[in-house]
Amino acid sequence: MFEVSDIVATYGKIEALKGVSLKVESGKITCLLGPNGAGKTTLMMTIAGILQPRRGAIRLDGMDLAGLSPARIVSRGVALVPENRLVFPQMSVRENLLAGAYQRRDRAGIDSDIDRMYARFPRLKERREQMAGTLSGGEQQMLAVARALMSRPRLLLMDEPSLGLAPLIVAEIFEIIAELNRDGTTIFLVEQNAHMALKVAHQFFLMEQGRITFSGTPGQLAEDEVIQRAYLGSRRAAG
Amino acid sequence: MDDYLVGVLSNIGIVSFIALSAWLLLLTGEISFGQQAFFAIGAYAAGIATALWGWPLGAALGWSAAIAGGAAVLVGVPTLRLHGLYFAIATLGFAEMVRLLFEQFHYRVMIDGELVGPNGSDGFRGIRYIFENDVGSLQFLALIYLLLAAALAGFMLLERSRLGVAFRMIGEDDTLAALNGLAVARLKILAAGLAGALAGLGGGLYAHLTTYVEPRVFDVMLGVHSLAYGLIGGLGTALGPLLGVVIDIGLLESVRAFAGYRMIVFGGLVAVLLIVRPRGLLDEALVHRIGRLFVRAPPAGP
Amino acid sequence: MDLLDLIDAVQSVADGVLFGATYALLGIGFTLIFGVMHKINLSYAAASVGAAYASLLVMSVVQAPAVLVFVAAAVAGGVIGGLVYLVGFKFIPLANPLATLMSTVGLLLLIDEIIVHTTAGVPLNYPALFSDVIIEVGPFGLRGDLMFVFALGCACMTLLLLLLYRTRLGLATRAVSQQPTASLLCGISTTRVNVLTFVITGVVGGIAGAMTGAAIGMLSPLLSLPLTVKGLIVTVIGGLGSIPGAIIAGLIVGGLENAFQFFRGVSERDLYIMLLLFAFLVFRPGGIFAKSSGRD
Amino acid sequence: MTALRLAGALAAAAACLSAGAFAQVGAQAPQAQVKMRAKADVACRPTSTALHYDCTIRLTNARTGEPLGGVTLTVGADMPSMPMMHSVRPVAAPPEPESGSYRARLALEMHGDWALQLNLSGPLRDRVVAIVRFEPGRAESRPGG
Repeated sequence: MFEVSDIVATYGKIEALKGVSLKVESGKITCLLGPNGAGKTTLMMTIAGILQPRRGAIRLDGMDLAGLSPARIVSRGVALVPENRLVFPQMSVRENLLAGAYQRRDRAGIDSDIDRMYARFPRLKERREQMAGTLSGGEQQMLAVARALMSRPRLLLMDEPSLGLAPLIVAEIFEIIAELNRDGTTIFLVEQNAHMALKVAHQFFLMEQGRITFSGTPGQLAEDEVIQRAYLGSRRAAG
Repeated sequence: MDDYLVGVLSNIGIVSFIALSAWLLLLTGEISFGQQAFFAIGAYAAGIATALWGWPLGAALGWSAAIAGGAAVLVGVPTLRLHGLYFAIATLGFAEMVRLLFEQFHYRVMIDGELVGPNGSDGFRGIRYIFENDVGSLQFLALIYLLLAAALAGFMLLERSRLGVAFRMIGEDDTLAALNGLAVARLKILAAGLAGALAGLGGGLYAHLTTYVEPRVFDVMLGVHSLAYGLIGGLGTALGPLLGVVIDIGLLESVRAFAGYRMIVFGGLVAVLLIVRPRGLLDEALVHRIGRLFVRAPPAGP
Repeated sequence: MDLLDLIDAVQSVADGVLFGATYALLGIGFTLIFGVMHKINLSYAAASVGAAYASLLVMSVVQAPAVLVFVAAAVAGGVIGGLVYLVGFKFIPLANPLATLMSTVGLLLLIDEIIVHTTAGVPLNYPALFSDVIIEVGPFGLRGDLMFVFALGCACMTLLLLLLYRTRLGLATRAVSQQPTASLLCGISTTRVNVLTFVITGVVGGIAGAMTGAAIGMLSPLLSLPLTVKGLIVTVIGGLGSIPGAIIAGLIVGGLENAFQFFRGVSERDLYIMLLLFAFLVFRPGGIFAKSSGRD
Repeated sequence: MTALRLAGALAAAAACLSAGAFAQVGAQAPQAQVKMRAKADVACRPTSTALHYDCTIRLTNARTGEPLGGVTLTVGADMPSMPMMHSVRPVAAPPEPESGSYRARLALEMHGDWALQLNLSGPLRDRVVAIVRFEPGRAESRPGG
């Protein structure tokens, strides 16, 4: 089980996360919803170790991850598919996948994993020697997911996988997410597209202004209400 | 006053001009490794004017500032669109071009039974205006600091003016400045011209102080130093580059303990100081704080 | 121009291209550091000359065959490269573009001055290899020392390219240069890649310094500034961050330098090189391989 | 826009030379100053200490060629090829028995070309610059512009 408790993170003097606590059940898809500027990406970057938390604990199956370097966190089994994908544009698809497996040393295992990725994402196989920068947005998103999977994560973090993609591609991406989850990967997802997210998620959290303001399962709150709060934030007096 | 002290003070004053020149461009966000070119143009122009044409010093200095400023404007046009590193290297390339041109520049006139004038790489000796016209070394020192004070006063006014704000805005983000309706291109060329004129004026003074110039004096090292002064001293105020000059020439060169090893100390200082204060000793934040100090409690004394 | 002049001209340009291998190596060094850190290390050429000096020091203590001078220079270059990273980059806020530029200028002054003070500025002889060999090719003679320098340069470039495109470290280096945040997310330590880049470019620079010494037969502290300028020219003409560009530009600048020297004399030579640089910056700032002649 | 840039680049190149061009037009015989002017011959030789040189300076009246005695002379030096980096603090050059001859001992920081600044004061105030190349074991004066 993955657990974040009372994380505080700051950008300069601005508190972006004001004590966030949440739990992600193993083998489930958990979704984090919230308006722009709520601190969702900050939370993802903090979990991945790119940003250092001021205080608080991040635990994966009992191991404390807070304060570790990104490389250590990857080797502990957490991988992040970053916002805007961030593929290596001047490297081939295959090299991107190899970079994803940078922490691993088992040559044979890496090769068989690359084949597994090609099987799961046939379009990447077609383009394996092509520079990643020349791929379409959807293909780049698949590559980013495949790259993250190359480290064999126990927890896959995804930051806005549907951002800037055509609706058809978004549907395909969410299918892949559901599929990955059926194969046993725990997924923690940040989404703007609340409608799609609620369809696949087992559990969701609402985040507003650096705080978790609601947690529950889809259906527990009316979708309208969720969408309203995810896009606009609630105008509540106290959380 | 001791001759040596006068010499050191004169040097500090003159080098301050080229340091200010590099600093003015830093203000608009550009790093120039080439201000020595305008210093050189000014030095040669002023030297030729007094030694070969018999002009009075004042006219020669004005001429040196004008021609260096003009040259800077002309270089400013093609390099206008270059930024950061590209601009820095372009200025470096231009300055080396100027230096190499001076190595080819022969213009000798028979004066008083002797050939005088720039003689390519052998240099240009005999810029003896201050000796022929009995300008004392103290008088010349006073002239240097008078001009420097005028330049500084100009900078103080600039800091308070819309133009100064515009320069700093361009330095922060020129796209944003353009969106705010600033004529970025024209302002940048203005800054380049002013910086060139300042360096040229310094060069004119330099030629008359040393009586001798040669192309090698104006190589990249001079430009690098002038840039370093602004960065050590700080980008917050025009006094920053002066502080840098005083630290290098005044402190390191004049203190016997560093004699000979001054450059090692200076090089190390430049490298290490930037760790602690990336925008120099007198950076914007410090200047702001000092400024507030004065506003809140006006000084009782002078 | 009669035939003899033509032969001399071609000979001169060929010598220049051979010597251009040193410029190409320096250009690669500048470009690699720019690639991973997006910073220019202005102390690079000075460090290379410093490494060549250090190799002389080693050779004066240990009696060893002259070839080892290159090994010593390479090792010294690597060590100096690591030190330069530590002093000039590690602790400097990278968000400020001026800061690292100036810190490397400080290091340039520092290295130069240390050389001046240990040698009193006297040029020192540097061992040249195969200087007595001349290979006759038709009317042309290829100087053995320059051939050796060129061959060594090519070997270095090949090794570097293999390192970059065939190894795990090379993969990491390219990843960091293209997308630093994603590299971190892949578990690549950018700090480690940065340090190693400085060490490797330092090794390359040390070899380039030794090659310069071997080709001109001596070392002088007055070399570091012209080499810095030449290295920057090659980097810019080749297109910042482009390794093939740096190689081609290095050879071109070497050849042109000798061509200008042949036709216009040694005193005007650099003037045209500077003009070339200036023209490139104004009209084609992306370098020879840039897709369009667009600016910025 | 390209044409504009080309014009700018050409104009910049022209500006570098404009000082010279203007000079050709404006050059005419300047008014002769009837002030005394000094001329110096400098001869330096190495001492037993490395980088220390003994220099003998012979000052003459540039017009008459007579030796110039009785002036107070100091000698400073800096290095044109390393601007801002190396300079030697001026030292006094006391007169020798021979009229017009002065001697100074220079402690340099490195070998190479140095520009010696001879500062004359007393009856005649003047500054003469001499370029001397200092090498290990020898030193020679070089002609200048």
